[in-house]
Amino acid sequence: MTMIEQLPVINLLALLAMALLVPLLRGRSFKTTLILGLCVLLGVLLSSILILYHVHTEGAFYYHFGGHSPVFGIELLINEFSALFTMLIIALVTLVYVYSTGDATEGIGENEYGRYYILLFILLFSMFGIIYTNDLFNTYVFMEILSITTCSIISIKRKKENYTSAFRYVMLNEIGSLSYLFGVALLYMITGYTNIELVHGAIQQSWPLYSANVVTAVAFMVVGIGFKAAIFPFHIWLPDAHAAAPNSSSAILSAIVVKVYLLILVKVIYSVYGVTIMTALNMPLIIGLIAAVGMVMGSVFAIAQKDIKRMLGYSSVAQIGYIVMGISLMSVAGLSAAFFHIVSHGLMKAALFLAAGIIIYDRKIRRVNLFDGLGFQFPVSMFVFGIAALGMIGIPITTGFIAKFNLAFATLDAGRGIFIVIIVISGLLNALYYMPVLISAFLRDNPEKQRHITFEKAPRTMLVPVVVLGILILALGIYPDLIWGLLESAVLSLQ
Amino acid sequence: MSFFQSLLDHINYLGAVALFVIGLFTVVTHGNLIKRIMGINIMGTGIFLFFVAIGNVTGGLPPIIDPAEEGGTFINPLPSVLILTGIVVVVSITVYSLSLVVRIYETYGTTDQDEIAKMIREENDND
Amino acid sequence: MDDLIVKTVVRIIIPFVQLFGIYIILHGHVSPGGGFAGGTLIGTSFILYTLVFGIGPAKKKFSHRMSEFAESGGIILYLAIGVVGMVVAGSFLTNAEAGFPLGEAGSLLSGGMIPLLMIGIGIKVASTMVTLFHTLIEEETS
Amino acid sequence: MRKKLTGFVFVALFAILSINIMRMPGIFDETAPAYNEATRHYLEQSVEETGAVNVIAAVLTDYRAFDTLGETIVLFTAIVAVVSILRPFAKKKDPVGDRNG
Repeated sequence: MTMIEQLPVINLLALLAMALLVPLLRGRSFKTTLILGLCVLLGVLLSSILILYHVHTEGAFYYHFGGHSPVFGIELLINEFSALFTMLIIALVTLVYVYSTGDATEGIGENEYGRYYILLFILLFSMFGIIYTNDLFNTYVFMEILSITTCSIISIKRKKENYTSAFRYVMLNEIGSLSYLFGVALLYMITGYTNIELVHGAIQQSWPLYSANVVTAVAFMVVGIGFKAAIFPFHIWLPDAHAAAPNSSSAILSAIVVKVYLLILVKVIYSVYGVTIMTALNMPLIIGLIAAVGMVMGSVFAIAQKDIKRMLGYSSVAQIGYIVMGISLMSVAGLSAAFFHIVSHGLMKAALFLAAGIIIYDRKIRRVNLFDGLGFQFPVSMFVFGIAALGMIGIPITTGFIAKFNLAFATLDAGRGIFIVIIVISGLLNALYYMPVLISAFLRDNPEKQRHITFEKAPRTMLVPVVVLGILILALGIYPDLIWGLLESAVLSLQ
Repeated sequence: MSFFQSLLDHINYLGAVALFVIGLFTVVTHGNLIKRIMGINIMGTGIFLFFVAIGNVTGGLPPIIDPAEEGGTFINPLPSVLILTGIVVVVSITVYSLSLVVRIYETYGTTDQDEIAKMIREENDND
Repeated sequence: MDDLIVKTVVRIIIPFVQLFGIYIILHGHVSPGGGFAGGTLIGTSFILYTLVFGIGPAKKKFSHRMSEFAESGGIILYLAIGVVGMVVAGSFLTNAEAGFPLGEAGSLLSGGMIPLLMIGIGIKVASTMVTLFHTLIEEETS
Repeated sequence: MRKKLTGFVFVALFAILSINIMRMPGIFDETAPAYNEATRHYLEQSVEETGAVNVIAAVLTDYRAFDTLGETIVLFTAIVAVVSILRPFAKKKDPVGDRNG
């Protein structure tokens, strides 16, 4: 076992050790905990890049726990797919972490800071575990850690509606997890394995014999992950949950945690069942319809929202519909379009939430119609908010346009041209609720009738990540080949 | 005759699925928060019964292998291990949601969801 | 609940409950039971003590500081054993190749790292139950 | 009326599930599909490989020890979550400088 192959577990241990260290660092000032946390995050980012480079050159490798063979032990599979997405997640979380030093602790009690960062590091640990592991039951355990940490981040602020939205989130999330576990049980019944590749191998021959098991398992797993990833009919908890959470954590929840569940959906559909079984059960059409309905209805609900964070929550539901549409096309082009949209939506949604967070942090306003003339008082954050909003609509030079463009092409190749109409409609609906915010922010004048630009006085640690996100959105929009090659190889490594 | 025989064979699974559906019904339809937590526990128990029923071997002994004597049929140990993990998960989810109910009761004075929804609607109207 | 009979009976049986819990944890790899079951037993004995003698004296028996230490202690013990396996035998959580003495099967000192992990789990489960119970109880009184 | 409707939906769900369950393999002996070489390995080799007589303890803490690590972390998260909700303010008894919660 060379040193590089130990890195994934070292990543997991580093994140876990940091989470355990925070309560023990109680004596020293809080600054040292923050700086130590940043070092751990940068270290994990560096090692993720190293793993990605190693996997890109030497190919995927396995990590068997306890030296046992995968038949009766647990193993991690580090291929292009898992290396790439762990690197992207840690990069985005580091950006949001730098932002959160200023804002996450707003609205939380004096001695809460430590608890927020314990939960943040355990959240990261479970996301890494979900993407690395090659075992279905292990994914369930990490999913549970992810849902408990997400719920407690949502309910950490001492506000009334936090508790009710967190409670509804726990209930629906639990239904999702237990349905996923029911699917795993059904697969275990006919194969005897919980290892993803072994289950895949065993199912290929035996599924006509036990078709009842496979059909029920597919249904329960897709519905279970649908609950957790807030795919349209099961999204009820998302807007309240993301509105209640602190600003920086709603960025993490909306931009990253929801995507991790979609990555599980991709792993389940492509690695566990495989394209042949899914097309035989004509699941792609069903998932495609669910996605199409989600794309349209998500945007329709977003239009009616008054609170800016709930509006962003509903727009997340619509964008998840795009990604699920890409996944349902069962083609390399479709999946790489879905992966590109995962990355671009992650950047855009994080930028939107962080930019809105600066305004909420400073002005304590959340109503959409009170955004008049803020462009002059918050030029930097409103400008980045504008770029990200244009990206969501799909204006050419942003990464959103590239994502929608590729998705449209992929639907054409897959022979489902009519979904392009849905993509266009959804794009227009996005414009319907993002444009008013931009117009009122830049064109109408604010209560103080201020026309000259005065820079907002938000701390630099909050402004720098927002600007970096804005630059990334434009960079990926103009030159998408930056990560397109990596995404393609990630898709091929899944087959 | 063969239908009753297969019914008898599948009775464990049917019981597990019945528990799962009853738990789902309780979570979805009941307004009282505590009843919903109980529904989640019933669902969890249903799935764990299903898992253990998979590993059952008729006439199988618990897998404590005495190195002296050979042979003996044992049940499949893996589902029981997965259940040990699953039970702890459902316990921690229940504790978390109970502490949420304590806080909700403290702020709203009731654990009935419809009354809470009414209170929230009143607050939204006047602010 | 300050009834004298209950107090004396509880004061007598709690040590035996805890002893039985420790027995279950230590014999986890030889007889049914193990870290989870034994930890629950010990946790219940503390909860029984809190119920009968109230939260004040119970806090002295199982103070906030000690519960904090027990929680992270359980996990740190678990991770330490895993890292030993990683350093010695190259993969996380290895048992036999990592030099843990397997001993003679069936005896108390057999099983390499398994009893150590069971003790780690036992501490964790016991301290979790007690801390959660104290948090819920404290909530009413504060 | 709504109650009857949802009741009917769940009865229908149970009917569909039980029909599917009846078509699933109901074999409870060594020939069951779930009783494969992994189970045989656990039952036969686990005593030599791990030295533990109780196979479930061997599987729990040796073959699938990573699951149990995830388990202890679920417990740790549950404590942090409950404490973050129910112990909001620094208690008089606790040291006031308790900044890390």
